[in-house]
Amino acid sequence: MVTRWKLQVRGLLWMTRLPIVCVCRVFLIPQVLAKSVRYVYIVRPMSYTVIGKPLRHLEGRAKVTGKAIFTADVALPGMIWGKALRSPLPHAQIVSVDTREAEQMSGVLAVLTAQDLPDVLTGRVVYDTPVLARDRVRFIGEKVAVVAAEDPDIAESALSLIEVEYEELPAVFDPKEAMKAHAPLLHPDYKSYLHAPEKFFSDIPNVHSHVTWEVGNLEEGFAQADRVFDHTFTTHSQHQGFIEPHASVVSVDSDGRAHLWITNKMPVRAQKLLADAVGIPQEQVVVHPVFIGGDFGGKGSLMDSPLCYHLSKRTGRPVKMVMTYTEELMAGNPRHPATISLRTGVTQDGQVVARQAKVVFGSGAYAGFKPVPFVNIPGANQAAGVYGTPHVRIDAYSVYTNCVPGGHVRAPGDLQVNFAVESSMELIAEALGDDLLEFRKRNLLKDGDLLPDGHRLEHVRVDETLEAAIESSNWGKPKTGPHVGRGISASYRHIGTGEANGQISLEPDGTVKVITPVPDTGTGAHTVFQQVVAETWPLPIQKVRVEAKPELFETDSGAGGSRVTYVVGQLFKEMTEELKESVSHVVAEALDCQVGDVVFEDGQYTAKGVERSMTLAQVAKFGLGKTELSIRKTQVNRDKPQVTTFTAQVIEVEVDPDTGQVQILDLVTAHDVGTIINPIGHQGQIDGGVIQGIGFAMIEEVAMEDGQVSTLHLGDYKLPNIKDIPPLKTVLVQEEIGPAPFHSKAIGESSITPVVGAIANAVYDAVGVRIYDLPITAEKIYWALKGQNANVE
Amino acid sequence: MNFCQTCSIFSSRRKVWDFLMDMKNVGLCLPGVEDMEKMDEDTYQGVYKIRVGPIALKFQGTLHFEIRDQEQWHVGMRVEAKDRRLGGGVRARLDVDLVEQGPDKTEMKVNLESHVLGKLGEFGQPVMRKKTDFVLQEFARRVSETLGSDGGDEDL
Amino acid sequence: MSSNKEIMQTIQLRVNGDEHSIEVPPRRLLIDCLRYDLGLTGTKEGCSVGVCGACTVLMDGQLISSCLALAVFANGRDIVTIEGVARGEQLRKIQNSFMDNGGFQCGICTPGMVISAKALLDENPNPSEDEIKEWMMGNLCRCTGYYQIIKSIQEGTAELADA
Amino acid sequence: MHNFVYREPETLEEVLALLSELGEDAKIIAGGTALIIMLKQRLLMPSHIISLRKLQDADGIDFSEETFQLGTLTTHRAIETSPLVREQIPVLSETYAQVATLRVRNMATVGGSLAHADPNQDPPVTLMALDARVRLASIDGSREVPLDQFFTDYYETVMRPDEVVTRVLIPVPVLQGGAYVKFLPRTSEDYATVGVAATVSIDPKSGECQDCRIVLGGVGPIPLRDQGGEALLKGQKLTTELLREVGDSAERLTDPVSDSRGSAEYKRAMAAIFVSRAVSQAWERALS
Repeated sequence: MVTRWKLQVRGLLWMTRLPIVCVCRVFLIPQVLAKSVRYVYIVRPMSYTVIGKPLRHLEGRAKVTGKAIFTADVALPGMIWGKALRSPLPHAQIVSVDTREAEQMSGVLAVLTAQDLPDVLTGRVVYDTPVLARDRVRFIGEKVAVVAAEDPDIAESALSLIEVEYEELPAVFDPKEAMKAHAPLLHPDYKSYLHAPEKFFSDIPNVHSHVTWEVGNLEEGFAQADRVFDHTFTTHSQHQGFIEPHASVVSVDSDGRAHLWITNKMPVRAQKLLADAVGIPQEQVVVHPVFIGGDFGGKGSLMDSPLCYHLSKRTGRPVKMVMTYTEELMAGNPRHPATISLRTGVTQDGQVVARQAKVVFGSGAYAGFKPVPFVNIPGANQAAGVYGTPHVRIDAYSVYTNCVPGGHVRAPGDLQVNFAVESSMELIAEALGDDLLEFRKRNLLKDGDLLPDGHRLEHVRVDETLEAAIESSNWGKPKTGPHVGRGISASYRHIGTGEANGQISLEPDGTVKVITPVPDTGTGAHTVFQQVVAETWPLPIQKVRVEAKPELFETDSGAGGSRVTYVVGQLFKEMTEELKESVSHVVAEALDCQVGDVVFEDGQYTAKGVERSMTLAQVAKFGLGKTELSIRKTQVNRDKPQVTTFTAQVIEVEVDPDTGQVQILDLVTAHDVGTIINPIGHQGQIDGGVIQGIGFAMIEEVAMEDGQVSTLHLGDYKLPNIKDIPPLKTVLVQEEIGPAPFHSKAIGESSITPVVGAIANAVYDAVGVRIYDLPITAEKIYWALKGQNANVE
Repeated sequence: MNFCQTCSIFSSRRKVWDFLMDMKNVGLCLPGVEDMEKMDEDTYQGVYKIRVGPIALKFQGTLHFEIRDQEQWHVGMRVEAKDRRLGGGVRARLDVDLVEQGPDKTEMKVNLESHVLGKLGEFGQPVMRKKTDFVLQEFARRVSETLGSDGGDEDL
Repeated sequence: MSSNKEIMQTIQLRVNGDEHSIEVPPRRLLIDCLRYDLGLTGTKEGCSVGVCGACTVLMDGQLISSCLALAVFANGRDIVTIEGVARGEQLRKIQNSFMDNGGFQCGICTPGMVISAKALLDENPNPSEDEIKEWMMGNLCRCTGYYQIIKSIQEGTAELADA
Repeated sequence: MHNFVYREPETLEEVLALLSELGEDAKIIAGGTALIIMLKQRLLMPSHIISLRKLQDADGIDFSEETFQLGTLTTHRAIETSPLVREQIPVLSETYAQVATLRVRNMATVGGSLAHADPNQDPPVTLMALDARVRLASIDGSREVPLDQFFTDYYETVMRPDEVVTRVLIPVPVLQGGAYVKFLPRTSEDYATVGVAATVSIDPKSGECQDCRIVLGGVGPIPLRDQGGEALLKGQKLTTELLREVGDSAERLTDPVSDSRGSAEYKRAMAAIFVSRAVSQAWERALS
């Protein structure tokens, strides 16, 4: 029933240098799917004309020639610059702010404090963040005042003339301390904040969201267990590391409309948020599309744009604010540090039967950067990993502290929790005397299993994915040195849901124009839309144009959550079919024939028994003014697909026992994929995620001491460079099954997650050092080795 | 940032106490402190200069006695100073404990908790830490030297 | 610190073949001069401390960080920015190669990457993987993980592509 | 950045006259890679900036019988790629090649890097191990300072405000074998957690060390020369035990700060490891 072949893509597809192994498994009978599966998967061999082709990203020319306009590039006549004064204290009462001297400075056009602004809070979901601190500051880097001046140097100079008197308050930096009975309360009024989710309130001090995911019955599970293991892990904070810092430009025109250019991947949402933050109707905000210089989950907030608005309103000039990278590292929205405690019940024969997880996230001073309705970190629900566990309870606490507020970073929560799960799996296997791989395989998720959030999975491909990673790696083979080790890790990543909007029209020049509110943050999303539309019709790719016009839409989920190809791609596929149908009607009218007889062939419309044919341009001309040639649609997709995506990695390292330094010798990343729409973008997501994962695991840390970030520029906060990348082997376990158009799946947040666990496990295999606290630095390994030598371990 | 310094002074605890109660003396023992001026019984105002390579920092601020507990032989001081040009400052808490080791020998324990704020705190923290450590060592050394010492313990 | 008494300096610079005479205060950075005085916003500012490479330009044929150079440094010099890499509509092969091989995603580092890569290929038309890494290690990219950038450079040349 | 007056004299005399006139109000700029960051951060706000960039004949690499000379404006990249340096003092080109990134090396100058006196830099470490001297000029004349007496503290040197570095001189022939080993536990273009330069000459007959120099960077306020370790090596054959002793000697000398590149304790331990690595590499090269 199942044909299986292995095919070396080297030279066959576009990739020639990177070794990619493609394992295809095609089910020939569509009816294999269980009834519970919502999506009908039609499996067929790749026979597309544009789908699957390594097409250039359509905005490429603008990007390689420097013509692509990003927010900081926007130049408007009369534009001035804003700079913010930030709090030097982690927690203090603002006694007074004296701006007089700054206002006097030549070239300064306005100085604003909270007293000059409406008393309004903002945030991506919960509105808990002041635009400027009003009576209290809650972290080092919080904005207290803002200056607008003719140039940024003058604005910067004026900041040092503002006198702020503070009265220091007791501060709390560690979430565990913040949860104690007498800890200082950061937001005593949390429950009254707009959009604060009541369902997740907690009575524990400073906990602003407590989410529980539960399947089975934990007590029962532990009763079945022969052995119970407790492990606790801690993880650190990572900055998204986009090269473009946050920027905003606002120009308030004479009609009071605010024109907004912003580094935001959800521009329609930004329009609504800005309107709320400054107290104007949403239609008074016009969002202009700009390129976004890297998102990785971090660019969904308003950041400085409300300040730009107020300064523009005050001065009558367009105002630009661009954060310095120092401001990014001090007051961006980095990955949440976490403490993950796992209690695992296992039977004598090595079955994981129960898992209790407590995940505590340091939320920082505000929760306003969190974009999910429950205002917590979604990845916490992966605390059972890729292992089918019948009885699970996960409690995730998001806790206010006097630290920089956390935000979403690619696979938010997934990395933190997966590191804990994959480390603990090995600890348990070792304690049981079980084989690391066999123990995992015995417990892997299967079709019909429930995830901790109650979601039932179908078409689970984790076994094949893990097997593919193992086969392509050196697992089980002799090692090349005494301090070489290998580690396994596996993860899953859901395919996101949300609201999609679009407009599609046949243009007079015979092209099909696609308008989307979603910006292409670099993932190639617009090219994916182009391919989906072109394939659906089918049209040559050049006949489809894609434009981002967020200003045409009132609501939209924007980019993020591994959702775009699925929800937006699906929408455009349906809209293309609708438009095609409309076109057929127009053609039928033009050719005076039955709609059913209309034929589209070789780029021309004709009909059975009709001599004449029409080009698309002729159809468009004929149909000029017909509303049906332009379709607009909104579609809310809340159905989380029952197919998910799996990743398995095997990483081989060598540890220098004298220094603790880790070198990655080999990295195999195996992915369970559907149809690949554009291999260029697809592989790019895998590559970028892996390297970002290595950064998280070993290199990057937003280091803090008493709430003060000490890594405040890219000389101290290091990002991996081109010389730091290891040999990478990608394995694609392909099956044309996926909920997104043409049976595709999500890829953007897949490859980053397992990296850290695999490295941690490899380090243990190499030198016997088990890392419980991230990042995995040479220094930690060194001291652990020292301790070992002294028989401390 | 936390710093500790302990030294033995060949002088009675009473004498060391009296010495420390005169802020002028304290100022003289802190390298970089200038123009110490008494504002009221517990508060002094002064200038503190420190150099890190080409960077010259000039802090203006106050030193305030918060605790003068002769029963416990404990002094607690709060220091707040700003460098306006750079837009940064220092906040510190200095605690001194005196332990009698003999009729003419006193152990002085100095504990400093200091925070470098604003622009100053943003860069060069490691070197600032080193410099602060030096200032504290120097303080202990000068107090011992002025009142008599056995050379001090190099106990950090 | 106030701007009104500021002494301005007139500098002559040649940018992408065009001669400019501009009045700038000495504090003006080359990157700001290019981006704001000349409107050449292809040169990007990332880290502002010379690490990320988004602001890379060529000065007299040498790669530099324009965020670490004063505009007055460029007085009498020849500057090439990303806008000067193509000739009009005619791209260099390296630019096409970045598009064909996925050498960019978000595009913010791309101008610096392309300039650096072009300078490498001018000097060494067939660089090895190690030579590419050694040369390009000052240009950070967060999106691609660099693998497709290496491929783009291996398959590109500094020559002009067919129009 | 703040406002300042920018001067760009074309002769050394003019530079020195300006320095003498302006004193601490002026700062010298050469490549600018360090100074501009400090200006941006407003850690420095001099009223005048005097550029050496228009100075005639201030760059270049010269080789005579007694000395190897580097002009103050010679860029790191020029030294890295000079065939003369590669042939005569390979460890020097290797060291400059390891500084940060290509762009920094294209701008940063020999004199600027020494005057900046950042203890985390690579070149001063190797230059010190090569017994280099710095020539300083002021309106009162010029003087030469051995590099191991040049640095005084973090970012501080013996230079007076009216002085400028004009040349770096390396006595030749240099010791037979040289190595610079840089420990980079994070990324490859980072500052070193510890950087060690070692130069060694070996008596071909006895196989014993005739002369050597060991210098450490990044683990103290200035580059640290370990004369104790040198004394241990001299007249000895290389053994694992000796390497360990030399490493221990260096470790005792260090006084690092804790930062994002490692804790002080870790840096001290690594100093020992990398001293022994540098010495054994230099030794190997001296033999070949």
